[in-house]
Amino acid sequence: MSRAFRAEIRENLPLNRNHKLLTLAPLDPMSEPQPGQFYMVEVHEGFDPLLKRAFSLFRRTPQGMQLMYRLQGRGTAILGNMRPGSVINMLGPLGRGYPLPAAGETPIIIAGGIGIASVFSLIETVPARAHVIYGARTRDDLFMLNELKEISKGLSVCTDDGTDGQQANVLQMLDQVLGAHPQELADAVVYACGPRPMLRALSVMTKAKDIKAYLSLEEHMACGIGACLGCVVRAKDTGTAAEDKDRQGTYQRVCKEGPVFDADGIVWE
Amino acid sequence: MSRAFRAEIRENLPLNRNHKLLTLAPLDPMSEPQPGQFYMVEVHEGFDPLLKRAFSLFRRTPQGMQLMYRLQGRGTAILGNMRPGSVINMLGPLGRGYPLPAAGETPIIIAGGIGIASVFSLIETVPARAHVIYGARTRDDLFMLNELKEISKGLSVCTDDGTDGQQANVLQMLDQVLGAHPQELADAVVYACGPRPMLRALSVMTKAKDIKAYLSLEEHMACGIGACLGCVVRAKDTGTAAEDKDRQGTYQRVCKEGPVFDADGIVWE
Amino acid sequence: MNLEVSIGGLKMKNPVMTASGTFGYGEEYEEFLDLNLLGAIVVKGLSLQPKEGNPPPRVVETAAGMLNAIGLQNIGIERFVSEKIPFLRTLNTPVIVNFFGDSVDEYSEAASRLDGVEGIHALEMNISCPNKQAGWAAFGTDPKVTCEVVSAVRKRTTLPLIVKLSPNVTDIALMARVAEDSGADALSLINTLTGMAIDIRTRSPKLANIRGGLSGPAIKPVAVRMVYDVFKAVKVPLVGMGGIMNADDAVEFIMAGASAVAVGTANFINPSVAGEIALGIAAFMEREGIGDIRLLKGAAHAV
Amino acid sequence: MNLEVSIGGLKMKNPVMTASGTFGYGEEYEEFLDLNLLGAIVVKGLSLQPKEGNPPPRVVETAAGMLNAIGLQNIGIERFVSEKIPFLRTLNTPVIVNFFGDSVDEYSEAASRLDGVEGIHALEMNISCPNKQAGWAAFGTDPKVTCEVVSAVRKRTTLPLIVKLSPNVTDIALMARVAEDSGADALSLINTLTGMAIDIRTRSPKLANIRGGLSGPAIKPVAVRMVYDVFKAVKVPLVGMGGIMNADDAVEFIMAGASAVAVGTANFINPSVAGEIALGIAAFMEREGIGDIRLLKGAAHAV
Ligand SMILES: Cc1cc2nc3c(=O)[nH]c(=O)nc-3n(C[C@H](O)[C@H](O)[C@H](O)COP(=O)(O)OP(=O)(O)OC[C@H]3O[C@@H](n4cnc5c(N)ncnc54)[C@H](O)[C@@H]3O)c2cc1C
Ligand SMILES: Cc1cc2nc3c(=O)[nH]c(=O)nc-3n(C[C@H](O)[C@H](O)[C@H](O)COP(=O)(O)OP(=O)(O)OC[C@H]3O[C@@H](n4cnc5c(N)ncnc54)[C@H](O)[C@@H]3O)c2cc1C
Ligand SMILES: Cc1cc2nc3c(=O)[nH]c(=O)nc-3n(C[C@H](O)[C@H](O)[C@H](O)COP(=O)(O)O)c2cc1C
Ligand SMILES: Cc1cc2nc3c(=O)[nH]c(=O)nc-3n(C[C@H](O)[C@H](O)[C@H](O)COP(=O)(O)O)c2cc1C
Ligand code: FES
Ligand code: FES
Repeated sequence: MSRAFRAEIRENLPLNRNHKLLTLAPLDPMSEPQPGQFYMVEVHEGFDPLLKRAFSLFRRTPQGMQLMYRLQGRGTAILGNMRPGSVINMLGPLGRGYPLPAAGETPIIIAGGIGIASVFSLIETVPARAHVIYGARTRDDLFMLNELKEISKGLSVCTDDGTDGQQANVLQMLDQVLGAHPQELADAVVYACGPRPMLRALSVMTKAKDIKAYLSLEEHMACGIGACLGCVVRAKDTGTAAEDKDRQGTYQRVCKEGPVFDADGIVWE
Repeated sequence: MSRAFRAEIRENLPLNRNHKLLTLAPLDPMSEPQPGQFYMVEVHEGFDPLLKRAFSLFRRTPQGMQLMYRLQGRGTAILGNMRPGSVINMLGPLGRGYPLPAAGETPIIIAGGIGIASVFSLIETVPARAHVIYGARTRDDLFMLNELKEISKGLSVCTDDGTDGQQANVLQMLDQVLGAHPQELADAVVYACGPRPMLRALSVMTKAKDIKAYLSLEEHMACGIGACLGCVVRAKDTGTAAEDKDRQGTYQRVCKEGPVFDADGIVWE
Repeated sequence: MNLEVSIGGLKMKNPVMTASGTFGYGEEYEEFLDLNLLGAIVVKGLSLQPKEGNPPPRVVETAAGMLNAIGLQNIGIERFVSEKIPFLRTLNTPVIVNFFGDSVDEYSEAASRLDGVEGIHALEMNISCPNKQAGWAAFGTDPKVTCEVVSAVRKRTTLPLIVKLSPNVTDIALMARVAEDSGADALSLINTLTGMAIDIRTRSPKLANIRGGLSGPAIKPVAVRMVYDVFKAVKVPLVGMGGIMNADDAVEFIMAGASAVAVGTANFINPSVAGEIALGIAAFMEREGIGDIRLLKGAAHAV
Repeated sequence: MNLEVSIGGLKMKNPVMTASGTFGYGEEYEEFLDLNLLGAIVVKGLSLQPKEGNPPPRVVETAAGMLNAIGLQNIGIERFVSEKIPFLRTLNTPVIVNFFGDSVDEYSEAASRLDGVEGIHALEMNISCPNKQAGWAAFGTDPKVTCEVVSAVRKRTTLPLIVKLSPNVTDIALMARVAEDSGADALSLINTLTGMAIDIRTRSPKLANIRGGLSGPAIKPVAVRMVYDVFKAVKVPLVGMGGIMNADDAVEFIMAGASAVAVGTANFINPSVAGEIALGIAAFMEREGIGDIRLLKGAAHAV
């Protein structure tokens, strides 16, 4: 089955001034996605904008699937104006999602801002097992809090401006969570999606504490299917460890070997 | 008052499989248009398609104005998909419209196909005075026949396939009209808009019969306001007749000196 | 906040000019914007004698761009001076006359004819046009010819002389240095890329002239790159252009190294845009807390 | 209806190839189209040794186009032969290997290493890459260097040799003649136009490599013009590319003079497109009642 398919927009719901939730019904057979995988979505009528845009699977619904997106630039502005009934070309599910936690492991799942779009379905996959840490600039940028509470073991919320949860960042929250549950520390697995500085700091912290961590990265993409070599990050791939002289890593494709990488292998440049 | 304005789409009504009628309400002050003038209409979201498209004023309505258009290529396809409530950027009214017939003159107004969009408001301007000749490929491509009957002195319809009116072309119809009303021949003024071969043949015929004729021409346009020199046709402009050696004409801008030209002055290349 | 720039001796209240051939003789745009908002007006390219230009079709839309083969139609210097200058002199915006010839002599004569006309503040020399004496290859593609024609013109005018480079060359930095060494006070770039389009139904070129010049957003990356490369190569100020559609694009050219920018094809899409861009650059500086536009010039070279 | 074409001795069932660097090693697209629909598969450019390529960001979207600065990342000829050829040999579509080097010697050795590998049907030589020995100017921008490197490669391979021209030159017809005279069996054009983009918030180039190659619909008019000009200048068959998005675009290149076409950036927008274009060309010929694709070749020159 080809991962190229068309989908019809069912709903394009505003969540706040610059976030929307898109509900899509595939018109062609579609492969089952894994948490952390993503789609490439066409956003043009003419040839400008030209490239498809990458969006994580937010969640699977009985009718199809949902993407949650932030109005960022030209492509998402066009997507934001699309109405139910419109048909768009998509590719996916693409990339490698989050490796699921083993039976004895305790997932700590961290979302910064729109990063929630990537981890939500992972949280759903391990119901009532995950410690969820969710940070955003401000209260208005936090979505689905009720749902998150229901499906997680514990939800810790923080905002930069203190308008909801604690006035803290997700790293401070992670410290708290780990402090509050020391017995789980040994078996903790961190999963995270969010801005690059947050992920980078998380990788330093988890390495220092020797905690396994999987991070979902972003890079500009052209093809989304591993053909253009446009979306690389320097990381160590278990598959090519032999070439990995001096722990320098090699260029791995975010769209193929990623978007989820073992934090330990990422070489931040 | 600048001729740049925004207009809101009120209705975008399908007329048949490939023709639509667009009703627009200007959101900015708009100059009063003359029959035969046209507008430049923006049809993009990104930069592709890039250029505005030219459409004649079809008719003025109490709420605003109407354009009648044929689905031709990429720009009109995008326009065709626009919905009421959308706001588009426009320029106009542009160019020189039809010089109105003098009191004693008999207007013979000829439309080939979508050319009706250009002459309809002219017919309205001389109610019950014009002999209207309206030709199209087939019955389905004839629009507003009832309205035309009401506002003209006489309506002669022809189609290439004989599905409505006579199976004839507009030149043959003009011959008939002139034959049927010989007394008016001397004071006849022909106005026409339609495909280039039709206009060219009309110019030959009216010249041979020494009948005054005004033809509305089309050329590809970039600016619509006389700045780019992209839309020229070779013609004699009364204003620059001095330079007009050997009756060769000079390049005149369809968007500025036209779109309506004296048939006698056009040099068909 | 200081938006003033100086281009080879010409002072402008802000860096926004119009690109030759896209703004007529200025008057066409009067109803769409306050022409005094502009840093300078560059008029349609002029030659000694009026030129009729190419047969139609002359313009073709392409993806995010357009091809034009106007063929340098213009009313000639005499009519320009008598018919167009009087209006332009009512503005307090400097006027830059773009000109060309089909031989070195014609260039020189045109320059000397334009020199000293009141109401003309600078000259922009278009060297992308064909050289009659050299088998119609463009003046701006052979360093020797460029040197010859620019030097000849330099001798005949005391006005600030901007040489407008052709992008259809292997080494734009080399051509820029040649123009600078030959006496240019400033350089403008880029002119259009040579292109064409074919109508597959009629199986023939869409432009009557077969080839035309590609302009618009499609070419912006090429233009920005050339401004960036030329900025490293010469000392004279640069006027950047090619696909500028809004203030952000203009700022991009300035960061690449342009002292001023010219708005071209965008005038066709939105005839008020040149004024909006002048205001937009000021708004950008306001937002970013930049007091002087010159602080942005070449900023992308810092890294 | 005959769609078969021959490119410098390589027979193809139809004129549609993939453009190097946009189709991976072929296998990436297997799920999206029937690879046997294609006239030929051109793989990502290879060098003797694996190459790591440039740091990210490597791609930037531009108006109707994109810039890439992949930096020729590839797995090297050895791994290609051992890991990728086995899959490609299961197809009944010929495989063209695009290759490059950073010196004349590297080019020659790469060519000789590729010569005679079963499953490789032709070579495409990318001369748009920088020459270590000549201050990193591209091999394809100086006629002397082009002659030297193509002649050297010609001696080391008996496979059909396609030389891929750089568009960043003053006179593409001249470069084409040089490549032909140096032994090319066919020419492909165009490679990407050099461009760049600047992020005005960070005031720095968007690509880590600063400059990149512009591709996509934006460049089609330049590409069609170059194919048209080169068709007049040489006798060898041409492979046209640059912004082909659909069958109409492909036909446009054929009418300009291309014997075959390559689909590049379009593969990223629609990964099934190359097959659709092959079918679309046949549908066009059907509609227009053309029995042999060769009748369309250069049709736009008739006028
Ligand atoms: C694997 C992956 C998953 C993603 N999931 C989501 C999601 O679920 N929800 C969401 O809101 N966003 C997500 N993003 C980011 C999203 O792709 C960008 O916000 C979007 O491409 C912006 O497009 P634009 O045209 O609005 O912005 P513009 O800035 O106009 O885009 C210009 C170009 O830059 C690219 N670009 C811009 N920002 C990014 C970015 N952060 N990452 C990659 N490319 C970018 C665009 O794709 C486009 O090619 C994801 C990105 C990746 C790589
Ligand atoms: C003064 C004037 C008045 C017009 N009035 C009407 C009208 O009332 N109703 C109507 O349906 N059509 C009218 N046309 C024709 C209309 O402009 C074209 O059908 C339209 O531009 C096609 O755009 P497209 O993107 O759908 O086609 P495409 O073929 O994709 O357009 C490609 C390019 O060619 C140009 N183009 C294509 N056909 C024409 C044409 N016939 N004339 C000028 N440029 C063209 C487009 O503007 C665009 O720049 C008029 C044209 C002119 C010059
Ligand atoms: C219709 C048209 C006419 C032009 N005429 C001239 C001209 O007479 N002289 C000149 O130097 N450049 C001329 N140009 C080139 C522009 O001044 C400018 O260099 C080019 O279009 C790139 O800028 P843009 O992409 O913003 O349009 C013309 C461009 C267009 C589109
Ligand atoms: C991401 C990317 C990578 C490319 N890599 C190569 C390459 O390795 N070798 C080469 O000769 N051309 C390479 N090219 C150029 C293309 O093969 C082609 O010549 C160019 O993109 C123009 O065609 P298009 O507009 O259809 O993409 C690459 C282009 C892109 C976009
Ligand atoms: S986006 Fe093309 S390889 Fe990842
Ligand atoms: S369209 Fe620009 S002068 Fe007429």
